[in-house]
Amino acid sequence: MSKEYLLKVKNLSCERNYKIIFNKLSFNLYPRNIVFIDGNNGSGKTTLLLCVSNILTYSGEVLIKKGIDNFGYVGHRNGLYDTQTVDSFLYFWKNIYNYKKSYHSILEYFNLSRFIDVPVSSLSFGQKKKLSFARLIMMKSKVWLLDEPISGLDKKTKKIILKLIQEHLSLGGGALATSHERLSYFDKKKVTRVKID
Amino acid sequence: MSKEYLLKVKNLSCERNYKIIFNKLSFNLYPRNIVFIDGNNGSGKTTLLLCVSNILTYSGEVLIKKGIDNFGYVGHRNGLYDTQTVDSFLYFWKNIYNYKKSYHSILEYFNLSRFIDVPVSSLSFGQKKKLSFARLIMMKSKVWLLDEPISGLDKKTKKIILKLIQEHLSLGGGALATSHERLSYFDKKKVTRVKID
Amino acid sequence: MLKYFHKYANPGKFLTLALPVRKIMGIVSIGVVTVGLIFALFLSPPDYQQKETVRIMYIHVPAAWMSLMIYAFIFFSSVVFLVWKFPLFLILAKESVTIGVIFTFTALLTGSLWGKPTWGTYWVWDARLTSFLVLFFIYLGLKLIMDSFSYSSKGDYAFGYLALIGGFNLPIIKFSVDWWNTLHQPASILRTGGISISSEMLIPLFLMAIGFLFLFIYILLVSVEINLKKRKIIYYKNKPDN
Amino acid sequence: MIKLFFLFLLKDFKSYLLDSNKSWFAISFFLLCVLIFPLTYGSSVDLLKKTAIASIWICALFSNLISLESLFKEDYQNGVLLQYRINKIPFSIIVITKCISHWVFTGLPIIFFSPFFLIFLSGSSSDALGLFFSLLFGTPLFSLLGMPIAALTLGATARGPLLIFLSIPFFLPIIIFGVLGVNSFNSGSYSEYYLLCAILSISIVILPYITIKILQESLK
Amino acid sequence: MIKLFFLFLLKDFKSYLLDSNKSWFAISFFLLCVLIFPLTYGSSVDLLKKTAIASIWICALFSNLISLESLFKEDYQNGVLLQYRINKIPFSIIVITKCISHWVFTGLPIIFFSPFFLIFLSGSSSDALGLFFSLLFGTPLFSLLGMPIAALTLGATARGPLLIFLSIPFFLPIIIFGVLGVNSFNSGSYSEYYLLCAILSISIVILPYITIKILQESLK
Ligand code: HEM
Ligand SMILES: Nc1ncnc2c1ncn2[C@@H]1O[C@H](COP(=O)(O)OP(=O)(O)OP(=O)(O)O)[C@@H](O)[C@H]1O
Ligand SMILES: Nc1ncnc2c1ncn2[C@@H]1O[C@H](COP(=O)(O)OP(=O)(O)OP(=O)(O)O)[C@@H](O)[C@H]1O
Ligand SMILES: [Mg+2]
Ligand SMILES: [Mg+2]
Repeated sequence: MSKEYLLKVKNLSCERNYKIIFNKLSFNLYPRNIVFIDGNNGSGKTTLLLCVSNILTYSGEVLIKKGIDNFGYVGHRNGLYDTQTVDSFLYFWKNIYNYKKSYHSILEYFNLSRFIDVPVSSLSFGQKKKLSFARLIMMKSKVWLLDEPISGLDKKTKKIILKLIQEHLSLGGGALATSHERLSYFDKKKVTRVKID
Repeated sequence: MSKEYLLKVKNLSCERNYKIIFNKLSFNLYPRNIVFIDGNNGSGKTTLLLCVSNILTYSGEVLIKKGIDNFGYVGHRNGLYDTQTVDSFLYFWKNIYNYKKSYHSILEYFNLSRFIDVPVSSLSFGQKKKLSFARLIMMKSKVWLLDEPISGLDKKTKKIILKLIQEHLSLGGGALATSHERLSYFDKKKVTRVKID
Repeated sequence: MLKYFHKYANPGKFLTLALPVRKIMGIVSIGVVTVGLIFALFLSPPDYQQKETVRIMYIHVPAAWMSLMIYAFIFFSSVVFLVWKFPLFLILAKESVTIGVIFTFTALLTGSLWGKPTWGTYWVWDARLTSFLVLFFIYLGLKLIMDSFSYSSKGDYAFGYLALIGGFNLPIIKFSVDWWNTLHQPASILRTGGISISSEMLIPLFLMAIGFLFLFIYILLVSVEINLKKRKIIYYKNKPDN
Repeated sequence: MIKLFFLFLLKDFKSYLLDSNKSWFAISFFLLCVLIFPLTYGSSVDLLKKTAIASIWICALFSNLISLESLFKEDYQNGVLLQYRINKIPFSIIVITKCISHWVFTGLPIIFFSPFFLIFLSGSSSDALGLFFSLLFGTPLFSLLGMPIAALTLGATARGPLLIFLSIPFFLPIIIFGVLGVNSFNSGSYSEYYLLCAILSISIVILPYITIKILQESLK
Repeated sequence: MIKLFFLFLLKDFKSYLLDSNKSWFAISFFLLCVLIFPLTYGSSVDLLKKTAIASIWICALFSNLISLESLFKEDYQNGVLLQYRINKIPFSIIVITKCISHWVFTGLPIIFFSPFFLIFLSGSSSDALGLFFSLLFGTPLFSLLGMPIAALTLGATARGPLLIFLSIPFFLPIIIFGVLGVNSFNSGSYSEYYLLCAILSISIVILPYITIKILQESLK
């Protein structure tokens, strides 16, 4: 078991603007498992995700399983062009990720089909977030980095997202998630909690 | 009682991009009371707040108590300049709102004192949100419009914010809030629920 | 080697090491510049062509050399910072900028004052002068970018990379006189074919150059010391209170 | 209200002076221009002399055009404009202070430095007074005309191309009358100045009002 | 990898052609310039003739300067750049396609239209070939040099002015050598062209690489 980790974080420390954000964190992410990162506002959850994806410089080790060469990400900034329409947004990323199927079923799934010709700037907050999940689905990455995936979503959508993550896990993927809401949805055995203070 | 409303909304309908978002909403906001706007993503909660503050064109009536000539607002877009430091941000709004006291106690309250010289762009999501609440406090408006006030905040901060709203209500103010999280904090008798679908 | 480097790239170590150097440089530089000035203004002969105006040379040439040298120093410090991330080198580079601006301005000013009697004009747009003016602007740009990222380490990298990109200008300045026929004098001292200038002029010139160099080192060390001490204050202020 | 006005003016001024290098903008751009013209025209003094006024006007136009883009953009994007609106801070104050500070930091430095640049470029100061007056009437017009255009571009999907072509016809007459005005100033004919003045006074009355309306619309 | 390259190129081209005003920007700016020069220089044909080349170069410089600001800004602000990085989409592709599309929509139209403008301004086409070559070597340099500077200033206070101030020193030599090159082209001396070529070839190798590094740094 210990050999087939997706992600192995050992003694990770990070400094931003000459301030130490966290010190010597260690945890592993195994397939079919999810790691919850817990901590107060400003404790460094987002920073941790950025360290794992090698955007910030850190000290310590982040080992990624061979063959995994990208991460899926959903965060506060959605990565949407305001002037793009939903359709052209999805079409662009579909091509980038080489997603073969049609994305209309995804839109259906998120209840966004009506908005296919609407520019992103006229979507509501939750709808934008759903769009960035649509991109995540098309990407088919093994490891998902989710920065407060369900904040600002309604109950139904929350459930959809949690089911989505569950499915992703059941297919052998893993996820690193932060959230201020209780996520009691997942099997306790599959959950690792990491506390930052 | 019926005469001393802060806000009286009657048959409010709103159209955006030639689509009707909601139709004939009516509710009253009394002092010391809070109105919760409930609805799924994209149902028009944010739109309703914008109608009430007369930014969008609407049909129907929005009556505001005489003497109330401004609203406090906290929403998804924080209204912060990325390059401003926390100090200069607070100083600017303090002057605009003619807030006489020092804002250092507010910073203390939100546990942000350490960040006084930090530019807003290097704050975490929650810290930015707290800053926009700091502005709200300085404004001393009777009516608060809160668009998902506690999403993305940690437990302790959520409590602080709820207490803040409670205090505001107990001083005779009123609030219009949207949220996807349960807000069972308030006295049931003081809460009006408005459902949009 | 790198380990040794690491030891002295440590700001604290650097300060203790630099203190005696700073004190010596302070005294020596003032002495050398004074002697150099006496030589340059009174003891050296006037040029047979340019008469007394040649004395501008003793300011102009060392100042021009210094501005090129300081930029080279900034360039290499920035590279070291970008590659190995030693913060000390960033501080060294940043503190050199203001001194560089002053030397560059001096060289520009004396050069154009000298140009009037010798070339008949204050300014021409030839390769040497233009590229040197560009150097001046790059210095100013470095100065500007230092203030444009308040309290953020992002600015450090912006500074480093700008210094890196600006480095292309140095060889252009240096070799502009060889590659194009410009009005400006080609190199007569720092060149491959050996020195071609009389020793009576060479001595004060070198005295001034060495004096300027020491002066630069002195000012740099002082400002680095101030910077490090200020940084410590900020560091303690920002330390998370447990 | 008046207090608020001065507050915003102060804030805009401060944001030009302290927070940022905005105040350098006009000057640095001007420096660039003034360098570029002699650089590219070579050492032909004659040429420089003749083109000096036009060059200065072109610089004025460009530095205005460039700084216009960011006039309301940041406030709009980060939600500050929305905040003002909900807080019922009158947009008139915001628009007027923005206009004034924009002019003070792009137009005024240009006006102030233009005589020096004129001398630097052309070597004579005979046109300095004419240039001064033409810029004095022309640059506020740039700021005033630019404002509604800048407000229009906020959140535009494809309004852009239209927009630039819209702004050209507005800016061109100013620059033409400005340059013509200088040329005929020494011969004692001021008709271009009167015209600029007339446009200016109409603009001062109408354009801020239109800008306010456009800004309110942009938040919808 | 190659597929991704063409995808991004296509996307950038599309974003220039369809979504926004970007593609019109350079041309319309150019148009504005070319209109302004004859208008401001009055009817002096002689003057126009002599300044034609320099004017065209100045326009090229300005339209490049102006379009630089938006080069990486949107991607940076809305988080798309972060998304690319986390998805491990190579920044080399993004930078190179951005550079190519920037040049195709600012440099290329200028090169293409410059002979017409030259004839329009100076009435003769004798310098057209020289101008063509000098712009051919010079405008890619504008794009290449502008890229790292645009990336450097992401997240800076008062980015626009800073950007312009920082690009001045790097753009100056290009415009000087460009104009000098045209002037000496007909006399058979090509030294400026060789120099531009040399700088260009070095830049093509080094600058995209530096830009990638800077962009990665900007996300920190
Ligand atoms: C504003 C105008 C001028 C500028 C920007 C300028 C710039 C420079 C620079 C950068 C150097 C150092 C070059 C090197 O180390 O290879 C230098 C050296 C020198 N300059 Fe100038 N200069 C100017 C005007 C003049 C004038 C008018 C004269 C005298 C006719 C002059 C004479 C010299 C001499 C003799 C050297 C030393 C060259 C050597 O021996 O290596 N310069 N100048
Ligand atoms: N871009 C940045 N540059 C420098 N420091 C930053 C930056 N972003 C955040 N920080 C600092 O790093 C610390 C951790 O920030 P981070 O965004 O990781 O917090 P977080 O745990 O995600 O909080 P939240 O729950 O509010 O999102 C904070 O103290 C913040 O001030
Ligand atoms: N700027 C806009 N222009 C046009 N239509 C818009 C605009 N913003 C939102 N809409 C549309 O109006 C409807 C309501 O949006 P609104 O933002 O009010 O939803 P919401 O209830 O706040 O949702 P959420 O919980 O996701 O924030 C949505 O269907 C959306 O597509
Ligand atoms: Mg976070
Ligand atoms: Mg909403």
